[in-house]
Amino acid sequence: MPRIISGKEAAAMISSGDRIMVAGFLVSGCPEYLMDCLYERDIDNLHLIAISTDYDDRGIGRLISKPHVKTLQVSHIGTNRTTQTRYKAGEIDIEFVPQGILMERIRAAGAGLGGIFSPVGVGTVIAEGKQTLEENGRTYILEKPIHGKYSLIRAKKADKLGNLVYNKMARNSNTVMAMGADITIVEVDEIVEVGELSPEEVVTPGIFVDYIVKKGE
Amino acid sequence: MPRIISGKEAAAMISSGDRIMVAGFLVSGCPEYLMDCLYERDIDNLHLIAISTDYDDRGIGRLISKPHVKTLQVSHIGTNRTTQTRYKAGEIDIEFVPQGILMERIRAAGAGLGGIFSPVGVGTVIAEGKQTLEENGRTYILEKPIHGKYSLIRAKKADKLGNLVYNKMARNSNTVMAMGADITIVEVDEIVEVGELSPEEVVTPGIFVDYIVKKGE
Amino acid sequence: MEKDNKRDMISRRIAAELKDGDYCNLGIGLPTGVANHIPPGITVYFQSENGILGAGPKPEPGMEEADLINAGGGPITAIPGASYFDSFWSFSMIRGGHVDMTVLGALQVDQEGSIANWMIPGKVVPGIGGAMDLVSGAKQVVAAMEHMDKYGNSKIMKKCNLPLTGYRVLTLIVTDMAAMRITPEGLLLVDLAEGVSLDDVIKATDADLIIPDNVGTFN
Amino acid sequence: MEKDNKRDMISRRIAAELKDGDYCNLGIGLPTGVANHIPPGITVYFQSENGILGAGPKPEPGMEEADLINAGGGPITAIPGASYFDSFWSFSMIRGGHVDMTVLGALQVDQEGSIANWMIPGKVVPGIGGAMDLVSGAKQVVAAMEHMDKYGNSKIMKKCNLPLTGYRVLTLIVTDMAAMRITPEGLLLVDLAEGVSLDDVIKATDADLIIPDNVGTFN
Repeated sequence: MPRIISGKEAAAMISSGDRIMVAGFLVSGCPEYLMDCLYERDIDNLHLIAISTDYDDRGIGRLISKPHVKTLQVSHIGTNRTTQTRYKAGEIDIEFVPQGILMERIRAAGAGLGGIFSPVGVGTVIAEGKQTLEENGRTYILEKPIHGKYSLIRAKKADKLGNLVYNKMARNSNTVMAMGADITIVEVDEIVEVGELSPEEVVTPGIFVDYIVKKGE
Repeated sequence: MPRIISGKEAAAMISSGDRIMVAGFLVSGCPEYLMDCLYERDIDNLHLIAISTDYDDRGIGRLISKPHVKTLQVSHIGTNRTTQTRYKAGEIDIEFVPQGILMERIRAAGAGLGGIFSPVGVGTVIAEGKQTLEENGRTYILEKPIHGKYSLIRAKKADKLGNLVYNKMARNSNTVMAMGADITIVEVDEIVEVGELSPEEVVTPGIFVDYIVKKGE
Repeated sequence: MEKDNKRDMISRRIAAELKDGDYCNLGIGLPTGVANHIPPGITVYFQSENGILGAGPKPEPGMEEADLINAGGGPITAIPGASYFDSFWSFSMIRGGHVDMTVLGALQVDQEGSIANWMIPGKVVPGIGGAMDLVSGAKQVVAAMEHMDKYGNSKIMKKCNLPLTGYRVLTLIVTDMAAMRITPEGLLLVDLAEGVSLDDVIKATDADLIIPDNVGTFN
Repeated sequence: MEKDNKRDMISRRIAAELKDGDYCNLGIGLPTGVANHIPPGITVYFQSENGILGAGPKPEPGMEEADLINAGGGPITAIPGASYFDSFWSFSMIRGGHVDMTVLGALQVDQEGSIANWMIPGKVVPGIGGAMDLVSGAKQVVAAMEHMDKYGNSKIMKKCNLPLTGYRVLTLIVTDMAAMRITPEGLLLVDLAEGVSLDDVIKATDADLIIPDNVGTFN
C-alpha cells in the first residue's frame, strides 16, 4: 500500500548516482511537479531513463540544464537543444534505444525476464555487439532489461491503494516504468478514496505504486 | 476494419490441420457460441492453443470429445477429464506451457519478437533442450513465439471498428490472442456503433480484430 | 486432530507471515484457507493470476458471476479498490517480484527448496497452470501441505523424485507437524505444531533438518 | 515547382497506395501531408506511436490538449472509434505487423531498401524515436523525401553512408521526381513525377535503377 508524501519528500529520496526513470512523451504523462522538486535538489551523476528529454524548459528538460544527469538511456533528444549541446560537448553519455525497445526492456525488468529477442535495428549500430538469434529467416538481437531504482510517473487520479487512471494519451510509458523500478512515485492531480475507481477502469494497478504525490503539494 | 459475420461463417473458415487459439480461463472469456459452431464442423487434426481445456461439457471442453483436436499447447487440463483420458491414451499430444509463459509466447508472436528469456521452469522438464542465458546469477531459458492462424476470442461489446471491452475478469487471454494470430474472430454480446465506446475504455484496439460474431447469430 | 483443524492451523501459521499491505496469491485447495486467518489489524490484498488484485471472499449464494472467479474457477467477489487486468500483466506482476507471497499445495518438497505439485507420471496430469510462474517470481514462496502422504511416507524429502514445479524456489514449508524455512545452510526447523514432538517430526521427515536451540510452536 | 506543391504531390502518390480500412502511421514532417490526400471513398485510420489509433486532424485553435498529441508533439484530435493505449502496446502493434503502412522522411535511402534518418555524425543527433521500430514492423515501409539534397546530391544511393535507421526495410520510395519500389531484383522505377523525364531521374539517382517498359506518372 502506497504512502502519500509531498513532492519535496519524494525528491529528497533520490541521491546522487541513482538510476531514475521518468515517464512521459513530450511532457504528456510527465510528472512535471516532481521534476520541479528534483530540479531544486543539489545532486549529480544521475542515470536517467526516459523516452525523450522533452523541451529545454519543460518536462524532463530543465534537469538537463543542471549537472544532475550524467548518463541517459533515451530514444529521442531532438526537441531539447541543451541535451544535444551537452552530448556533443561530451558532458552527457547517451545510449540511444529505439522507443518501442525501450518500453520492452523496461517491461522485461518489471516482469522478471532475462531479455527479449528483438527485430529492431538489425543491421544498424543498435545491433553492434549484441547476441543474435536466427529464426524463420529473420535475425533478432538480444535486448537486456533496463531497471531503475526510482520511477517518477504521472497519472490523473490515484486511489489510496495506488490504482491509477490517466487523461487521454498520457498513459504512454507510465505503466511499464511503474513496474520496472524498485520504488515508484506517482504525481497525480487528484487522490480519491478506495472504491471510487471501478476495477475495470484502472490502467495501472496499485501494486506497482509505492508513493503518491499530489501535484503542487 | 472487421466484417460482421455469423457464427457458422466463422466456423466454416477453419479447416482441418489449422492452428487455432481459443481465449478464456475456465470458460470466463471463452467464445462459447463459436465453440458450439465449431463443434458442428466435420474437421480434424486441429492444433489448439489455450490456457486450459475448460470443463468436459463447457467452453473449449466439448471440442476435445470429438476427433477435432490432435495437438494442444496448454497450461492446464485438470478440470477436463476427457482431455486427460485422451492424453493418456495417446490420442492427443500435449505441450504443457506455464500459464504466464503461454501469454508471453503468444504476445511475442503478436509483437514481432523472436523469443524471450524466461526464468520460469528452470531446473524442470520445461527447460529441457532450451537455450539458456546466465545473467546476474540467474538462469533464463529461451521461449519461442507461439503463433496461430486463427484466434477465437470473446468480449462483452465491440464497436464496428472492432474495439473491444470486457466484463469484469473476462479479458484474461483475449488481447494477446487477438494479436498472436493471422485472423482474429471475436464473439460478443453486443455490437455498437463507432463512437459509442470512449477511447479510454477500449481494452483491445480494433486493429487486432478481423471478424465480429454476435453471440447466437 | 481433525483434518479441518489441521488445515486451519497450517493456514494460521502461514497468515502470521503476512504484513500490512502485502499482496498475496493463494493456490487452490489448502492454501485458500490462509485468507480466513489474516491477523487482526492488517490488510492483505489477494491476487488471483487470472486477473484480479483485491479478490474478496465467496459471494452470497445466488450472487456468483461467471466472470469473477479464482484460479480454481470458484466464485469470488471484488473488494473496494480491486482492479482487473489481463493474464499477460497478471503474470508480469507475478514473475517481476511484485507479489509478496504465494502459497501453494505440494505433492513433495525437498530440503533444497524444490517443489513438485503438477503431475504424477502415469497417473494424474492436471498440468502446470500458473504454478511455475508463481514459484519463480513471488518474494516469499510457501508450501502448505500435510507432512506425510496417506501411506505414511514423508513428503519432505532430501530430493524430490516427482517432476518439479520449481527448482530451489521455496522459502517456507508449513505442514500439520512443523514450519521449516529454506536457508542457505539447509532446511531449518522453525516451529513445531502443538502436541508434536521434535522426535515425531524427525521420524516423519526424510530431509535433513537443521534443529536450532530454540524451536517455537504454533497451533 | 513550389515546395508545397512538391510535398502535396509526394503525399498524394503515397496516399494512392492506401486501401479502405488500412491502419497507417505517419512520421513527422513531410509524411504528415499524406493524411490530407486520402482518396475519396476510403477510410484510413491513423496510428500515432505514442498511443492512439484513430488520430484526427489538428483541433480548432484554442482546443489543443496537452495529452492529445502526435509523435512530433503537435496537437491532434481523436476521431470517433479512436482508442488510447500505452506505448508498450503501441509498439507491439507496430512491430507485430499489424500496421499496414508507415511513412517516414529520410536523409538517404538506397537500392537495397535501407534508410538513414536519425543522425548525421558530428552534426545533428536527434535520436531514433520510434522510427527503428516502425521500419522493422509495418507491412509497407515508405520513404517520403526529396530526390536530391540542397547541394544537388542524390539522396537515392547505391548504399547509404549515414548510420542506418533500417537495413533493407523499405518497400517504396516516393520523391519529387519518382516513385520507386524495392524488389528482390533491385530498385524498380514505377512512376515519374509529371514534367520529369526519365533522363532527369537517372541523372539525379546514384542508385542502379531498373527501368521497365512501362513507367507511369503522378502529379
